[in-house]
Amino acid sequence: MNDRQLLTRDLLVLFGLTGWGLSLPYLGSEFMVSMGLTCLMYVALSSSWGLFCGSTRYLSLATSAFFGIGAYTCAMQLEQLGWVATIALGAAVAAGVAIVMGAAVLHLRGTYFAVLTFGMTELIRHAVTYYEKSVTGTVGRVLAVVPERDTIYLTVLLLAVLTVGLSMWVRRTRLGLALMGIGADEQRAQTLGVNTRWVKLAGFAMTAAVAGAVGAAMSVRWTYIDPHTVFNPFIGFQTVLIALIGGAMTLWGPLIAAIVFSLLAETLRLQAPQVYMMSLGLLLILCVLYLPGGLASLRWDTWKLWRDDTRAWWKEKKREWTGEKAREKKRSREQRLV
Amino acid sequence: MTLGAWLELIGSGLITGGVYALVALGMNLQYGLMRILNIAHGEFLMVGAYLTWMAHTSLGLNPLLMIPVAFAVLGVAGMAIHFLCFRRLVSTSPNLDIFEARGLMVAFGLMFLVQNMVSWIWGGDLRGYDFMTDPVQVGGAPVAGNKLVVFVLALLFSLGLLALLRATLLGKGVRALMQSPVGAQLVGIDTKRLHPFMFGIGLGLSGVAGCLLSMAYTISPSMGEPYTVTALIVITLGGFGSMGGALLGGLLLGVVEAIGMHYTNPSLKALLSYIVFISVLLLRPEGLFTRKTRKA
Amino acid sequence: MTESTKPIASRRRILQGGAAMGALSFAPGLMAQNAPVRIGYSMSRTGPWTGGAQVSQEPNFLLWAEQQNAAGGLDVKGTKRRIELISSDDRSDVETVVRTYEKLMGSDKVDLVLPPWGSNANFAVAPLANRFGYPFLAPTALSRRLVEMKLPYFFLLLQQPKSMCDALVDMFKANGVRSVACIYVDDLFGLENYAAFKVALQGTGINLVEDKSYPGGVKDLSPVLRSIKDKNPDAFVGFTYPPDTILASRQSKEIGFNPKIFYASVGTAFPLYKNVMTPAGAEGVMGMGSWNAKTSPGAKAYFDAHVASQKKEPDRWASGACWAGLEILTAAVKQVGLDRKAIRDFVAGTTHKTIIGDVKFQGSENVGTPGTVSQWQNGEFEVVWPAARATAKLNANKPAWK
Amino acid sequence: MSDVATPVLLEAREVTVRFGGLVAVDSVSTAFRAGELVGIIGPNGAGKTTFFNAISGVTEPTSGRLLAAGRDLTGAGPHRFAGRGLARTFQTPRVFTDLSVQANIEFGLKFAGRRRRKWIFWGDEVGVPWALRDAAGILRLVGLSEQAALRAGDVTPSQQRLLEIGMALSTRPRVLLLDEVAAGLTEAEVVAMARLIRRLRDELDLTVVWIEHAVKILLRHVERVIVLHQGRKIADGPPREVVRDPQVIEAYLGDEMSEDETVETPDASPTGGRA
Repeated sequence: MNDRQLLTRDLLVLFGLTGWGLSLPYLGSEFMVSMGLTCLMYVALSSSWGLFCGSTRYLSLATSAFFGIGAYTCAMQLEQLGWVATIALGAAVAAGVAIVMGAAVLHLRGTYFAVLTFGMTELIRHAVTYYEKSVTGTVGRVLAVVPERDTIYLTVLLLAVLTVGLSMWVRRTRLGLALMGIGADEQRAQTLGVNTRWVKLAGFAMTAAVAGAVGAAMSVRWTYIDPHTVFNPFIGFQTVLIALIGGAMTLWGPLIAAIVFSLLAETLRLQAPQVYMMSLGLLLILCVLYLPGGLASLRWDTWKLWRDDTRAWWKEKKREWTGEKAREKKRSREQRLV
Repeated sequence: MTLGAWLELIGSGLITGGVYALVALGMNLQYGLMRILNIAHGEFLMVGAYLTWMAHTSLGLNPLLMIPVAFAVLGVAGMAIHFLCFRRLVSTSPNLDIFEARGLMVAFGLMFLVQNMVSWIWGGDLRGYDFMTDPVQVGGAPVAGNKLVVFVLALLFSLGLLALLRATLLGKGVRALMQSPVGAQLVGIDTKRLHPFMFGIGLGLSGVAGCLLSMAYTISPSMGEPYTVTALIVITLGGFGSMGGALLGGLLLGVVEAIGMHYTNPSLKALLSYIVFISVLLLRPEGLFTRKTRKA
Repeated sequence: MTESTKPIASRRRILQGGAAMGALSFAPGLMAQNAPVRIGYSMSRTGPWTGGAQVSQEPNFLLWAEQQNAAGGLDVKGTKRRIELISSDDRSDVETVVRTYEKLMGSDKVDLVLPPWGSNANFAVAPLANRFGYPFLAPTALSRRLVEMKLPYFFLLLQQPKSMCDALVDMFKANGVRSVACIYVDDLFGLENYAAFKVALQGTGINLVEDKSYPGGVKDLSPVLRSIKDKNPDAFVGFTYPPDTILASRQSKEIGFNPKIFYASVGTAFPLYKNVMTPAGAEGVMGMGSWNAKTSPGAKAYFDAHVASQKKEPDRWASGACWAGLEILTAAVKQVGLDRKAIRDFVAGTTHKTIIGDVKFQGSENVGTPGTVSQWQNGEFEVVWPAARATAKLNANKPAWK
Repeated sequence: MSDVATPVLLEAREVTVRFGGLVAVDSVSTAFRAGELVGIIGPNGAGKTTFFNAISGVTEPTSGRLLAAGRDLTGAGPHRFAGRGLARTFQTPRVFTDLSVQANIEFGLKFAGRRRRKWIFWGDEVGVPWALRDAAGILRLVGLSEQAALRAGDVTPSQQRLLEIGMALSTRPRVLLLDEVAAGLTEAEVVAMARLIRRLRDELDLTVVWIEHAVKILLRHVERVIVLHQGRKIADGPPREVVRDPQVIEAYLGDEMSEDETVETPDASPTGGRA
């Protein structure tokens, strides 16, 4: 497939999925909608995570920070500003924080970056707690006036579609190319004229804006928010997990993984809640070990490859156990002596 | 404040610091030596705590007896985990950066796996038991007996590990490995054997920490994460892979927190430790106590 | 010991109940309505809320269903119908709680719902339950603001901060306390109680010598306790969570901080406290508690049944409220059937007799149960204040830690 | 040395690079003029690559100044150097292995090589030479047209080296900095490489600065050579004069001026992202 065909295909898939998403509130049950909502939330979060962190290989654990910032913005401003403006503001504030945070930490790579973003998230959480406690005099906030459920659903759907669309668009622009270049060899990209600093900041801010908007949209479902729930690091962890298992470098990987996980979560949660989380962990480990490209990189060839690998390994083991190998070694040594 | 009160305050900070140092030991070894940032560290610590709690409440064993048991059980588990996960990672990762990132992800998976396995086996209740909580007078200041044990053992383990790494042949190999994995291979150090072994020791140490902490604190399946974070902060302060640094870092953090808490607000404490953590990472990523030797 | 098997065990228990039900259904009067009453809830079985949820809430739900089913089922306006509990884990995650209740009330259309654990979850579900018109009797939600939301279907069983703190301060006044130090956790629970406590202290002449907040999950409180010890207050008050309650107690013992009154909560009412601190160590410690087996014959029966069925003691505060809520629900269903509007009106308009005494709602708030103070005495968490509720005499001079 | 009229494109003034206690480059000053073909040689650990990293913006000098066409670029990021027409290659080819050969070239064209359309005229002062007008042209120039669609990770190492040069050209540079492009090549390939380099200079009018460990090849092709020793510049002039310089001979005594192809241990790791 050439470039244009690929684009058409992606657009068609996105269009079809959007249609499904739109019809859900009319066709599906109450429960389907709320499940769809969680699913869409993770589609948006992990797709946007993949957009920056996937292509540049900067492992950010700060998603929950931006999510929480969005949620708090919403809690503070919803009554004054109205729904759309609040979400936009949530995105803007999160992006702003991301730029400040990024300026401080984006020169560090790898584990340092991951650890720092995690530390920053905790710092923001504690700072918000402290601020609320000492200035506002309370910790949580109650969102008394909230929009209809369908409004929330459609908003999150729109955000998810926008995120996937954004991800598609960025991949076709210089920005996407630059992000990819940074992931492959940051210094080489620099010497080819990429202003990596700005590119990284822009990518990071984009990721944050989506997370902020999603946080703002989701917080109203909870009526009451406090730093502990909205800055919950597990929101970030889960996002990373889903993106990586799906394939953070790919466009559709995070989406596929988010859907798989929502289904898995609902079916397993009722029977054996711990098993769900355990399988999440196990899947991640298996993915990292045997499928570094994620679920989206799964092809028929992959199965074949695994099969061949296992066979070869088995053969080798058999040779070892039957003593064939030792004999061979001995033989070759004797030959050398001769 | 009187001098006595000051000493008492610093003493309590030192003891908490000892706990921090103990918590950081295993993680430090794993990251410093093998570049595996074991995010699941706190979870393994929790396993140690649960084993001890179970042995104490249902079998009536003395928790102190459980120290070697916890070490052995988790040590073996660690070697198994290394064999199953990290061995393959080492061979398939194209470079150290990618290995680190993937190792981190595997550890993430382990975190989810272990935490929920424990909650599956033992349930989510808060647990605890009473052991050596009577205060002991140390230089006029009362200190809980179990905390004192924790502190003394933290010191012993840190210093022991330090001595082991400095003085023995094994230590030479390990240190060579820390400084340059390739170089170590070149001079004939068998990384294939040493890696799983050291990973096992790392986990064993977290088991010991868990065992000791279960005497002083309540335990639950979700207790792990804060300890992981503490360990991270401590090894950042001390410099990744430096045993002495971690000990000093832990003690320093304990004292600073105690004094900070006394003068300001305990609520600020969390904020304070994260600020310290982040500024150290940004300004002195090689740790507070290591001399600045940036290699060309 | 093996909590994990509980969901499975409970299912088994329900099945057994079902079998018993099957046997009973030969009785002609009960044949009429065979369909079970479906009651749904979500509960934390994993994650940080598990500790509280599995002590004060879920065991009661299970025990209740077991008891009702053993008696032939829930009495719905004279017809006995088996209870079928539909429950799932919420992973201590608010979004999952919301989703579960949307499923229960919106898709599954269960007959009744029981509340989730904790203020956060209840905050999220309360408006939802109100929208769907499900009466909601929450035993573990504690916030003035939940009351202020004025949701007609929502009822709070636990005494709210104001009544608890008023009772505490009354007790202080009656026992000549001149000075008090307070620590509180940095969240809704801590802050609201602290605020109510300060209001209650106004005009009493009791001097608040120290007040400090701390973040949840703190590992060391001794510096704070030391500075409080230096100020030597008559009473110590901690609005703390279970791990911190135990930490504060242990560290007070460690540094030899022995005020006349040592009050801490949540967690003092848990059997865990006694197990961890040992009965001798817990002696004289006070906390939020509102009942024990001596409170009423009903309470005794409940206590014994809980121990027999769940293999652990209920806590002496929220468990009682939780059970009271279930009693109210049982009575309501008996009276008006499963019409949820009628249940709501019944709950709102009646003074209920429960194991924790009379419960009466004004808006969402339970105004029937007064604020109480309890104290560990000889291995039992006795209600000691107010006198009308007391199961034992107050000991206003706590012995030194043991 | 050179015609005063030809403009200086890149000038280093007392550039010093220090790593901790080690002085890798010690106060080196030099200038590169338009159209020059300059070689830089030096024994192992002389600081050649570090000097290169400094003048291409990869390593920030500890002190000293760098000027590109009169503008001060000291402390600027490598992308600014690339944007001002300074392109470089790396000792071990650093191509984007997952992209096609063609896409590797297009990368540079989209960043440092990007020009507004109206400037693309042959002979224009700030414009783009005909041979560099698109990816196909560059590929033809370096001789990789047939490999255009292959994955860059799948072509041979010597082809990767050519691609590396192609990538540098894709930034449409005025100064080309080549880091040991001939190392590890066969004799025939070395000759072809030297011819390519001369062509780049002659036809595209590029200034070429060429580091090579194998001194003899270099001396055969360059017009001016700079000798570094222990981080200091010890000679600068036409090859014939430089080889007679007693200081140079002494520096090379232990490290004979041979054509042996021993791999030079990198005297400075081209510092990863974290530093």
